[in-house]
Amino acid sequence: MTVLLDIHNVSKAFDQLAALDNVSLQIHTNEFFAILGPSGSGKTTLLRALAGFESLDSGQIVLDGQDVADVPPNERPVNLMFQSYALFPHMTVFDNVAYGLRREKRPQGEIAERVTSLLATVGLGDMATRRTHQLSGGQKQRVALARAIVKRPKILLLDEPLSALDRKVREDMQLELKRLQHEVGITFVVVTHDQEEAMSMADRIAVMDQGRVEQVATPVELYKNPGNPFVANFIGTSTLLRGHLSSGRLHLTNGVKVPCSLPSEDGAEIWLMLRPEDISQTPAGAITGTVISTNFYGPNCLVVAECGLEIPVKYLVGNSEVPRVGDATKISWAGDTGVVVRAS
Amino acid sequence: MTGVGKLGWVLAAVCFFLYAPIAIVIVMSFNASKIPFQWTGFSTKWYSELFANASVLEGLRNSLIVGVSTMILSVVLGVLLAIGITRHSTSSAVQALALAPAIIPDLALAIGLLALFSAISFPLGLTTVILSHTIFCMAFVAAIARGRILQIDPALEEAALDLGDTPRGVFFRVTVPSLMPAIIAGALLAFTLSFDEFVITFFTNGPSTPTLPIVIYSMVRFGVTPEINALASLVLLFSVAIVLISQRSVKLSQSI
Amino acid sequence: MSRTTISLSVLVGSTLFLGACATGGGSEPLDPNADLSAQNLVVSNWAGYYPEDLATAFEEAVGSSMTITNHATNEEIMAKLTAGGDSGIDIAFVSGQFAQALANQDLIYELDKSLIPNLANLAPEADNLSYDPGNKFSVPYAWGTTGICYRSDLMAGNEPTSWMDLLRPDDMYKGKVTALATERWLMLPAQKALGYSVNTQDEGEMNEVKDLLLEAKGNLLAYDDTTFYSRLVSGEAVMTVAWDGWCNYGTIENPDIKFVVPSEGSDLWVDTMVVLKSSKNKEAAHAFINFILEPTNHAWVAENILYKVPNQAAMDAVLPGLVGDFPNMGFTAAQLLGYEGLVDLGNAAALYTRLATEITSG
Amino acid sequence: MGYVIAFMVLPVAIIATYSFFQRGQYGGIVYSLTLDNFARALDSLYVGILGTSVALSSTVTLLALLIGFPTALAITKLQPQHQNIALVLVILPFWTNFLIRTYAWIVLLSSEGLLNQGLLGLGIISDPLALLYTPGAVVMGLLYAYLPLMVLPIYAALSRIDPSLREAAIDLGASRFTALRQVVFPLAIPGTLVGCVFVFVPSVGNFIVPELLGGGKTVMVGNLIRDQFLKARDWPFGSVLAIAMVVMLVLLFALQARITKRVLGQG
Repeated sequence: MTVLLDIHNVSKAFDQLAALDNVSLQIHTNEFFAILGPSGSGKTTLLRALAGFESLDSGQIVLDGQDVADVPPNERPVNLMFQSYALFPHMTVFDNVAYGLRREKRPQGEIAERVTSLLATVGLGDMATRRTHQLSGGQKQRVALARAIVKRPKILLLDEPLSALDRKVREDMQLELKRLQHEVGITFVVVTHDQEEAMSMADRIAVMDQGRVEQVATPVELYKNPGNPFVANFIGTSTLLRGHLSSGRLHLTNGVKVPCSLPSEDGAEIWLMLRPEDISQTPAGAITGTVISTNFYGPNCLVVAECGLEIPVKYLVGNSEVPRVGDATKISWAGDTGVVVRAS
Repeated sequence: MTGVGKLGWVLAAVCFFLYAPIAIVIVMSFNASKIPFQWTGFSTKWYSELFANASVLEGLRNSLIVGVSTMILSVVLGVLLAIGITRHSTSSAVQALALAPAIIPDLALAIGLLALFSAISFPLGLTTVILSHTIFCMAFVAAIARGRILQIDPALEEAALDLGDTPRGVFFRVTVPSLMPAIIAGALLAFTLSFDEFVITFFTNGPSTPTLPIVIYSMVRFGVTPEINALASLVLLFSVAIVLISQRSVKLSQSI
Repeated sequence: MSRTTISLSVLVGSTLFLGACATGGGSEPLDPNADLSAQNLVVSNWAGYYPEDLATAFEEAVGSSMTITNHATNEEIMAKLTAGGDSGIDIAFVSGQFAQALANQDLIYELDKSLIPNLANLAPEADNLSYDPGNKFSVPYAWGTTGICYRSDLMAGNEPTSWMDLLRPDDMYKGKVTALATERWLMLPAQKALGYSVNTQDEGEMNEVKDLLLEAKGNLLAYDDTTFYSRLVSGEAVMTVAWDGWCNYGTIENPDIKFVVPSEGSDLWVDTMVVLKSSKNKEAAHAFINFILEPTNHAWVAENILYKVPNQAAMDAVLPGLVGDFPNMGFTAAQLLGYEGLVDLGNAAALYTRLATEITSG
Repeated sequence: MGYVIAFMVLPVAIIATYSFFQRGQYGGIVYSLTLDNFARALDSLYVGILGTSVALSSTVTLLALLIGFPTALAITKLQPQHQNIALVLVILPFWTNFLIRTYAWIVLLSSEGLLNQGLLGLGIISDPLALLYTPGAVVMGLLYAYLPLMVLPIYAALSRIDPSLREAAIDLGASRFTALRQVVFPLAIPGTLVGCVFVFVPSVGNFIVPELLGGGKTVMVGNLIRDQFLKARDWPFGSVLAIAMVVMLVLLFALQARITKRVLGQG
C-alpha cells in the first residue's frame, strides 16, 4: 500500500476560528476514502484545501511525492465533484464533460472518443446533446462524475456526492460509485455527513470534529472499536455509560452499579459503549426500567427504556417481543460485552 | 487574491467618476462667487438664499406631497398587482404588460398620460401628477414584490390557513409581513423615483403646483446660480439619509 | 378582459368627442361689480420677467389672490394652452405672434376694454401692431428688439455691426458665439443678413437662410435662449444673439457687455398679456391687466426687468439713470416700429419647424 | 386587476390612436385618418436623427458596458456586507436629482470649467478645449446618468451564478481568466443584456442631456419627440415617434429574451 496523499499538520483558521486544527492524514493509492463529520467539522474545508481552493495557514499537502500547497487548482492533478454538481448550464452534456480535456488542448478526435466512451460507461451514451437542465438528479450526478474523472486525475474528490438524490437513487449510486472506482482505478476521497453512506462505500474513514481528525479506521474497526466517545456516539447507535470501574462493575456517577468485567485499570474514569445488540431483554434481567419509545425496523425493533442509568438505554428485540410504551422491562448484558472508551 | 486588487482599482475609479461631479457641486455651494467657475471665498449665503426662496420651498412641499401619496398608492396597488400576476395569472403577456410602465421610455409614458388626461378633460395638477407617478412607481413596486413572492414558500400561507386563520387574516398576518422587506424597499424606491421624476411631471403637472425638479429645471435653464448647488447638496444629503434608513429598516425587517 | 376592452373603447371614443368639442362657444359678458376678492388668479409669465413681489402688490391693491407660474419659452406655454382640457391658467404672457395664433384657435377671450381704463396709457404706436391691430385680444406688456450682445473689451476694434459678423465670425471668435434656439429668432439673424423679411414664407429664401445657418452652426458654442448673458460674463462667449433687455442682465455685472442692433435691422417683438377663454376669473384677469398698465406699476416692472414697456407715462417715470446705463431703455417707439413686427406664420410654421430641425440636427 | 392594466395600456393606446390623425394648423388634432405621419417618419431628416441617436446611445451603452461589467464583477468579489455598501455607493448618485447631476458636468466641462483650468494649469494644453456642447459631452452626460442601470443588472446576474461553477472550471484546468470568459461571461449575458437595454432606451429618449450638455447642437429622438409636443404642437407626428420608441423597446426586449433562451437553453 503506497501513500498517494500525505496531509501533514495542516491548519487553517477563518476569523480566528480554527476550521482545520493540525490535521494529518495519509490516503493510499486506489483507496476509497471517506471524510465523515457533522457540519462545521472542517471536512469541506479540508476537501477544498486538497482541490486548491483554500490556502493553508500551515502544514503540507504532499501528493505523489510533490508538495502541492502552491500549485493552483487548475494545475493540480486532482478533480472535484461539487455538491451542487456545478454543471455549466450553457453547455450540453458533451461539452460539460469535454471541458477539462479542451483545457488540456487535447486533439478533437481524442476528446470525442474519451467523452463518448465515458458517457457510455456512466450510462448516458444517448444524452450527449442534452442541456443539463433537462436531466434528472441521478443523471446530473453521473455527468458531474464523468466530467471530473475524464481527465484521469490522481485523486477524485467528491463533496457530499449523494446528498441531492432521492433515497432509492442514492442506494443505486452508492453501488455505481464503487463499481466506477474499480473500473477507472482512481483514488476517491468522499466528504459526507452521512455515516451510512461512508460506512457502506469507503475502504477507510476519517471521522472529523471541530477541525480535528478524531479517528482514521476501516468501517468495521470504527464500529467495533471507536477511539473516543465522540466517534462512539457518532457512528452507529449506542448507549454510552460514564463511570469508573471497580471489581468487575461500573460505578455510574449517580451511584448505580452495572456489570462490566472488561479489562481496565481499577478506578479509571471510562465510558462503556454498549451497542443495542449487546443488551438483551429478559425476565431474569437485573436492571428494570420503563419503555419510553419503540422503533420498529421489520426483523427487529429498537427499544429505548429509562432505567435510572443517567441516560436512556437502547437495545434490540426480535419482532415477536416488541413491548408497548409505558411497559415495565427488564434487561441485562454480559459483563464482557461492550467496549471501553476513554476520553481522548 | 490578486483579482480583487485589480478590480478594486476599477471600483475606486468608478466611484471617483460617479462622485467627482457631485463633490464639485457641494464645494461650489460654499463658493461666495456667483460665477460657478471662480472660487472667491467660503460662504453659506446660497443656503440662506435658498431657504428664503419661496418657489423652492413650494416646490419642495409639492414634491413631498406627491412623493408620499405616490409611495402609499403605489405600494398598495403594486403589491396587489404583484400578487395578481404571480398567483392568479399564468399569462406572461399580462405579466409583461403589468411591469411595462417601469421600463417604457418616460417620454412616451408622459405623452400618453398627457393625452389621456386631456382626452377626459381631467384638470392638470398634483392629482394628475400623483396618478401618473403611481402608474410607473407601482410597476417598480410590483417588480420588487414579485421577486419576493416567488421566493416565499407557498406553504407558509397554507400553514396559516391550516392553523385556522381566515384568508383575510392570512393576508395581513402572513403574506404582508413576509413581503415586508420588498414593501419597504418598494416604498423607498417609489418615493425617491417620484421625488426625482421630471419628465412625466413636466407633461402632466398643472401650472400652479411646480414640484422641486420643475423648479430646478427652470433654475438650471435660467442662469446658473450657486443656489442650485446648495439645493443639490441638500437633496444629496436627504438621499443619503433615506438610503441609510432603508438599509437599516430592510435589514431589520429581514431579521424579524 | 372584456370590461377592459369596453372601458378602453369608451375612453378612446370620448377622446374623439371631446376633441371635436374643444373649440366653439361664445363670450359671456363680464360682471363689472364681481367680487374680486373671491377670485384666485393664475398667471403664467416668463421666469424672471416680472418684479419678484408682483403677486403681493396686486393682492394688496385689488384683493384677489394670485399665483404666478413660470414658463421658459413661448412654445412651452403654448403647449400647455393648446393641449386641450383646462390648463388652469387665467392670464398667459406670450409674444405677439403667439397671441395671434391663440386668437386664431379661439382660445383667448376678447378683452372687455371697459374694465381696462388704463389702456389709454399705452403708447399710440402700441395700439396698431401687426399681430393684433387694435389690441382686441392682447395687451402689450413689454417690447423690444433682437440684436447682438457682446463683450466690448474682448472684441475691441472688432465690435460687431452686421449680422454677418456673428454668422461668419473672425477665427479668433469661433466657438465663442451663441444663438437663440427658438425657431423664429433662430432664423432672424440669417433672414436679416440676407435681406429677407422675418416673416418670409418663401421656400427658396428660407432654404438660403437654412444654408447660412448651417454654416454658422460650425462656429457656435451653443444654442442658448436663457443663459447667454452669463456666458458673456464668464467669458465663455464673446458674442451672442440676444433680446435687448436680457443683455442688460449681463451689463449689470460687467459694463463691458454691450448691445447693438446690426445695420441690416431686426425685429420688433412685443410680449403680451392674454386672458384665456377657459378662465373662471376673468374679472380679476382684467383687473390685473389694468393694474399693470398703471404708470407707476408699469414703470416698476420696467425697472425690474430692464425691458422697455409700451407705456409712455411709465417710461417717463422710470429712474432716469436706467436710460443712461441701459441704452435699449432709451429706444424710441418710432425706432422700434422701424423694425419688422413678427406675425404668426399660419401653415408656413411647419416649414420653419422642419428647417429648424434640419439646422439644429445638421 | 384588469382596471389597473387598462390604466397602463390606455396612454399607449391613445397615442397610438393619435398617430393616425392629422395635425391642426395651430396644434391639436384633426380627426381624419391618415398614414402621412408614418410616411413622414421615414423622411431622411428624421431617419438621420434616429441614426444619430442610435449611434450616440450605442456608444453610451458600449462604454457603460466596458465600465459597468468590471465594476459589477469587482463588487461580487467583496465580502457580503461590503457588497451592500458598494452597491449603495453606485446607486446613490442615481438618487440625486438628474438635472443637478447633469448640471455638474457643465461646471466640469465648460471652457472656463475645472477640467480645462486644470489642464491649462498643468500646461498640458495652451488653449481651452471645446469639451462642452459637443456630442462627446452628451455621451459623457448620458453615461454618467445611466451607468448604475448597467451595473445593477450585471451585478444581479453575477451574484446569482453559483460560485462553484467558476471553481469547477478552474478545477478542470481553466485559468482564472478562461473561467471568467467561458463560464462567468456567458452566464452573465442575460443580465448584461438587460443592463444594455436599461441604458440604451433612456439614452435614446433623453432630451435634457442633449439640451444642457449638447448646447442644442445635438438633436436626438427624445428632443424631436419633445419638440413635436411642446414646440411644433404636432401631436400626431410626435405620437408616431413615441410609438416607434415603444416598438423599438419591445423589439430589444424580445431580442434579449431570445438570446437569453439561446444561452441558457431555457426561458
